[in-house]
Amino acid sequence: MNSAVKALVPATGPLLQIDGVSVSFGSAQVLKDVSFQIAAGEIVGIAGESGSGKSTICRSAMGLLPSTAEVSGSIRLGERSLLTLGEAEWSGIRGREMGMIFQNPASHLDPLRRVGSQIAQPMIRHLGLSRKEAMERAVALLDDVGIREPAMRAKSYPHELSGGMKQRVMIAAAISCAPKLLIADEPTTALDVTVQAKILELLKDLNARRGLGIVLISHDLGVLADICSRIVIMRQGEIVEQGQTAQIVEDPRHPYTQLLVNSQPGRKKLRSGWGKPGVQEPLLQVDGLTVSFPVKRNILDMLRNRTPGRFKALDGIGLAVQAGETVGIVGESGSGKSTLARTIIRQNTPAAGTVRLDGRDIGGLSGAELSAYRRNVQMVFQNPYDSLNPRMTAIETIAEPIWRHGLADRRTAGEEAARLLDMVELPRALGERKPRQLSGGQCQRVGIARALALKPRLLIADEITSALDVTTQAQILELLARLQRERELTLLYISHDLSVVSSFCQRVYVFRNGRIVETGAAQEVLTRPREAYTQELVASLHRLPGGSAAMAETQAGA
Amino acid sequence: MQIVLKRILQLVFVLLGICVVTFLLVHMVPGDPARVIAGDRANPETIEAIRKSFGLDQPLWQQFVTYAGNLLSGDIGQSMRYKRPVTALIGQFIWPTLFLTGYVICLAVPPALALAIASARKPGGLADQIIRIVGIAGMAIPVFWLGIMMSRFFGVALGWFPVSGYGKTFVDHLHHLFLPALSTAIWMVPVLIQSLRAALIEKAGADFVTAARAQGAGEREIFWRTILPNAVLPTLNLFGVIIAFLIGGTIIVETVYAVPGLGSLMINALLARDYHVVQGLTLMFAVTTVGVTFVVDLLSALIDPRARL
Amino acid sequence: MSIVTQPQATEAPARGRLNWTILVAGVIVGGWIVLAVFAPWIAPYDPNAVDILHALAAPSADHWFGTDQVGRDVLSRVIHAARIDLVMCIAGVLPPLLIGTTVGLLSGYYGGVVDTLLMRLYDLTAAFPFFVLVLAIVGILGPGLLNFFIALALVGWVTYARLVRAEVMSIRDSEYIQAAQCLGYSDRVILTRHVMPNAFGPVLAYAVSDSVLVMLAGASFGFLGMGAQPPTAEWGVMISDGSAFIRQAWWICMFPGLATISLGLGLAFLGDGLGQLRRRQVSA
Amino acid sequence: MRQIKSFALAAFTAFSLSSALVALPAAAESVIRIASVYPATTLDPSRSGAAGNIEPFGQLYSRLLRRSFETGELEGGLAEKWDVSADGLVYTLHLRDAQFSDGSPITAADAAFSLERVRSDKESALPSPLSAVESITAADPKTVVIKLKHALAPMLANLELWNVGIVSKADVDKRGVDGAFATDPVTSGPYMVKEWRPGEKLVLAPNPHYWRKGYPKSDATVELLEVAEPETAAAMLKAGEIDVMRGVNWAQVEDLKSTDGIDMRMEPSNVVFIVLLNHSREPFSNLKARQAAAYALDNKVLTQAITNGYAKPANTPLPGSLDFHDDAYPGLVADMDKAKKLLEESGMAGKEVKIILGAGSTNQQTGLLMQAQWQAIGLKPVLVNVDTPAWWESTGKGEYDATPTWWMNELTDPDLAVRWALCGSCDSHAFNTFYDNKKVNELTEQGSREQDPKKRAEIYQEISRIATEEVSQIPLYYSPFPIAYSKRLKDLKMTPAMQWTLEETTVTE
Repeated sequence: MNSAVKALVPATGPLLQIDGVSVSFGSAQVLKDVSFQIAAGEIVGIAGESGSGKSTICRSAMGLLPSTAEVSGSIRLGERSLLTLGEAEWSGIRGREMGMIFQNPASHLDPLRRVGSQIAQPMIRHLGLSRKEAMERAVALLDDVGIREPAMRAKSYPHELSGGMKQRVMIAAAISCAPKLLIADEPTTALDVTVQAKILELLKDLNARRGLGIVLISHDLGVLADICSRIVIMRQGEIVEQGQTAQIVEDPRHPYTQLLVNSQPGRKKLRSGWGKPGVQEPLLQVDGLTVSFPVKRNILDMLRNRTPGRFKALDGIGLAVQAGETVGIVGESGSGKSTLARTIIRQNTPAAGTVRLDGRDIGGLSGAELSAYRRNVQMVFQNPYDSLNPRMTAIETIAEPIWRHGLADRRTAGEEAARLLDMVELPRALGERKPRQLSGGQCQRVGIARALALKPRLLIADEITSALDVTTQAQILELLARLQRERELTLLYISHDLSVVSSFCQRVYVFRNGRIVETGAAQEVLTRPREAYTQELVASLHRLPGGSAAMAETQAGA
Repeated sequence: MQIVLKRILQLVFVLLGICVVTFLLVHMVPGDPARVIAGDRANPETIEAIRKSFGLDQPLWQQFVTYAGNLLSGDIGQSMRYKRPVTALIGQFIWPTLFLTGYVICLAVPPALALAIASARKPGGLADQIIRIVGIAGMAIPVFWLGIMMSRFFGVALGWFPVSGYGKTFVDHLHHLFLPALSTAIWMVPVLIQSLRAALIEKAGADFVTAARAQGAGEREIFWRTILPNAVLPTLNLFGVIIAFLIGGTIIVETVYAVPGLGSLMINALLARDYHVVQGLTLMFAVTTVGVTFVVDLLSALIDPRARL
Repeated sequence: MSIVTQPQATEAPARGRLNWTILVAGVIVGGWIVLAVFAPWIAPYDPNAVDILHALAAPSADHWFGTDQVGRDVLSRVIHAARIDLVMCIAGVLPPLLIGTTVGLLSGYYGGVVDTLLMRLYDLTAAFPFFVLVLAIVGILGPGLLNFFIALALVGWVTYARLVRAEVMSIRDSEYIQAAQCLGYSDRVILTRHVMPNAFGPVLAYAVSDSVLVMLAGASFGFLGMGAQPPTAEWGVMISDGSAFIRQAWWICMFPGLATISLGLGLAFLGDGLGQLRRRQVSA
Repeated sequence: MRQIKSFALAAFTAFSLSSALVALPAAAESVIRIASVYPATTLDPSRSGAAGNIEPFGQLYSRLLRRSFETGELEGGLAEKWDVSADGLVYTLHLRDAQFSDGSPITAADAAFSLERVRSDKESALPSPLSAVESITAADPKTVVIKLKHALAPMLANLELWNVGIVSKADVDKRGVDGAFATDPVTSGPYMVKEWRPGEKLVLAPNPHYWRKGYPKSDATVELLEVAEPETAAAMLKAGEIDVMRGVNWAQVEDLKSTDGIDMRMEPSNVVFIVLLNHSREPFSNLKARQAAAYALDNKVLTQAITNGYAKPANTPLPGSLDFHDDAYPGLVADMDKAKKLLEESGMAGKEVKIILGAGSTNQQTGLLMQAQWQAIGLKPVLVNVDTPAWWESTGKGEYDATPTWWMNELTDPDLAVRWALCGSCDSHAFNTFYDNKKVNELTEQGSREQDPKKRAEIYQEISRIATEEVSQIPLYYSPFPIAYSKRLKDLKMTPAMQWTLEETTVTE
């Protein structure tokens, strides 16, 4: 705590004051002496990576920790001390004076009840409204949080709404009783970037219109910097630094804050690619590629002998990747970017069009030729844990492709696997561990080592960092860039995050609904987007001020 | 609409399969219904004459064609032994079985609910441990052994309950069927508890429960309005399976307690090789199973909007 | 035998309870295995030695559990019966498990016609009253344990197939299977090395709880005269034979019943413990 | 979570409430309830000879002659008197005035029709009693004339059998065979059908038109209940839910004897328990092997063990209560050494013997003892459980080696018994043993035609001796019917021909 921070607190006294709070589960201490406060009408951000305790502190402020948690210190809402409250008193405060929204809106709404009634429920409970009045207000609130046709939507069930709409419903329910404080725990993490921007816009708007104090928790410093007046940085259960947004972002004092700031995607231009751009034959050539999936035929259709149309995941895609290039594919969920990856590794069969490697159509490969193709093209997957067989050790996983492809006997393959561990900067001792004993970043390194075991020429990376913390993400990207140079890889990098793609790749394709919207040099697309959709994507980026010159230019453009 | 059509299609397929399989199975079992009908001292000519009168002398496929033709016209056949329509026999024997099934449900569901709730309140607590062990013990007891022991103890030694039959009035039914219903319920309760307890614990930790709490809902309200409805769904499906199983699976308990229900009818018909009765009963059980599943689907759809199409 | 609930991977069990459960299960099941293996040395009498002059003798120092209707020692028969009943648990579960797992693997991984056919077959078997089906099959093949197992396998594999199929379908789409396909492994390798080991956990837990039901079903069929044939000692048969004499000789029924319950308990605890062990591994 | 607790409490209360529904008094009305393991399956007397049908047939249909319940002698039934021609070939029976349950008169046409159905209908279950008949005619409405192909000593007795009960020709003509006997047949006996719930119970009500005026003595309805388990039946009897338990297990006898209000009786019967041997295949196609098997079974010990001494060890394969039976004949006296020696000589030692066992504890017990004894002399016995239809299938096709079973003769005259159990040229294959001795076959025909009782006695004793020594079947014991009655019934018993004396019975409340 420094005096500068204290001075920021208005004279009327803080809305929420957290003093020396520690939380432990049995012998494990998850929060150590955490203190911060929030004034009425303020937006305070809490940033930190997984395990930093940022969610725990908010949940202790809401009294939502499991009963096994031991909490010490003091949390005060206005004049009231919260930690000593009984169950009934808590119920009177939650939803009435403090509201909370969560990361995954889909799982936080009761699937069995209409959203209107879920919004109305807190008002019936806290404000004593009749059911009818509460429903009327619920419709008004839905309108308020930007849902069109609110009267009709109020009768919908959660599964009938999109992710963004669900989060808006959560917000409507949380602010229904006009609380003074809203705690938002990673409210946009599960959403597409363009939706994320709109939700943040809504929060800002509510803050301005209603004077709603907001605690915004996020792993994304960029998001916080965009809308918070102050930021609290947490690591391993402790606050390492807090201060005004500008100070944290532009002049981080604590080394960890500095690391965090520098790890933000796009902060650092990575040097990737090694080939000479020019007129040579492309390594990978995709032409007019269309991939479609059958829409499930229901019995009514069957009876009427009607075949429903096929859903086109990819619709006439054409792209080319030169040897040594790093090409990025950007798009939101459902854009078809993963379908492309799966088609290249022959898990989807194209309805039309071709994929060619070195000019050869891969569609007809089989036997030895297919094996050779497998050795040339490899892929790293999104989910670090799910992409490794939970029953095999790291070294087994890495060695398996080597001996299965007959490149070495099993013993030699093991030695080679150990060398690959070195290469992805994992201690050899970790080789004996199974995935669940490794961290996410470590798993992803194992995944990379496995993909590289066959010495491929083309490596497809499908959202390989989206499940990782920013600092880990930065490390993995650096590793990838180094490996690309060392092993002369051509990279097809797939991500939803335009800033990562543009900082890491040389060329970018922007995907939407199975089509390519825009393509061009990475910097070009980021700084001067031509298409409306790309412009929207770029506008949705939350970037830290400062950074490279190019970034500054982007900021100005947005 | 979707569900209805799907179930009807399923029913058609299942019925067709059941018809063929039952027909073959029943006719392949050694033993001759004519012998059972005519009695021990009948001579071979008599037996042959009886076989002929039932068409049993025809080739199997021809018998099946006749049988299938009758089925299509809605006739599930006539008991060879009693010379009565199978439907009449089912009409006679179905009531004790239905009553027993309903009774079992009444005996099993309230304690299952109560115990599952008590158990899920504090997973791993003392109550939970005891309920779990007693439950597992309940599942490990062979129903027929329990039946024998209970009828000896409560029926014979203490004389509290009749050891057989069905009785005449409603109260009589309750009284006569108490032991059979109890022996079945003892096995059924733990199965329900296990399922409901797991679902309750799972749903109690669900995100939407946290959300409800964050909106200020009290624990009672959360339990009754949020956790329970969500937890009931998987148990409802299991419940459907059990009901179907009960209606078709009362053979042992009805044998032990001499309840004149469908299980007894089935055993008697099997022992007498009364082909049409066995086939008709099996068909009826199959239709019941599909029907119960259908009702469960409808109920699920009533509770869960996601199950509606 | 589709009535057993699939334990859901939700709760985080307390360690103490798990050890306790597995310990009890181990002691009971292990105890029965020891009794079964060393039955000829442990049992005081020949289980089939008829002594008609001492029929229906009450429990005494000579015959701890009394004698049955033809004078055989009930204790010796209960001990020897453990052999049959334990074999029943294994032989009644293993074939359906093997068949079902294979079919479930193939149908879950490849889908298509086989899969559709399997699901219809499942509908059919599920709609068939279990006892009627097994009774009819045993009736055709003739009574006896072997035929009982055949009938059980014919009926039981479908449940395993369905269970494995569901697991495989969720595993099939996981990224490590995609990775294995991308690495060019053959389907056989993927199925046996990558899919199967990960799909097997729930199957194993189910198999153990299934073995309880199989044992009870075996005893029930013994009770109906269609299981083990005389003079083989089997608990269900003993209960059935003894039930005619229960008024004079409760011990003939009582002890095999208690034996059945204790083995059933042991197996049920084992299934419970295994299920929790798996859940812990998943949640860890 | 208080409300959860109270909910749990409520549930438990409901649970324990329902368990508080303990014994309620049964409604007292005038009903005689008889429990039997044997099911009634048809009401047509010509169509079945199964035990569960024989009992009600006697109550529903009077025959031309009847047997006195007191003396057991033949006396007038629907026929008041009769004449037999000197050559024994023509029987003329004069009917009395009697009515069917629907009030219509019973005529000679009805009688002739009924007998003819039994004799010549293809589906007649037991035509053999009338096999010697050449023609049956109604000479006038009151006179029936039966002509025989040859003289038959037991002819009059055969006219008392349960299956030659008189049914209404008019009704069968009107409703057809299936219709007439489906649910409410027109009856000529003391009772008529009130309700039939197949597989559950047959309810009989007194027939107001019954020709024996004043009978049935009691106006109580009679329920013939089907109860499969003797244990269940015994418990019902003790609880007062039934009045008569047919087929008491030997093991239950002592207990029922010592129960207040229950009269446990051993009714004389024409029953014999035997072991069938299959003469059509090895090992028992061999005479010495059969003898060895017989010598190995000590039926004195076995009878004591299984029936607690309530039955009498058998000395021949025929029921001991039959006329001309020689009680002094020693039969084969058990001797293990002799058995071993005989088996050795037969060359059948070590042969597998398939013993099939029908349901029931007695069969199971007997099977176990047979197995133990035969194992001891060097055979390899294997036990297989089968249900009743499968038992008939196996024995009928000769797919077995040995099986314990029982049978009874309806009459004390030995003719039908020999035809059933020993005659190889009759339909029965000597009760599916495929025993076929020419001498026995010849003697069978001789015995039925012989009118002189003394000569008949010699013939039947010779048949018995031959069959016993050649071990057609292994005789076990002569069993009475063990029946337990509630003491509220007076004058109810079962005759050796398996007929209840219900018309004589009175109920004391």
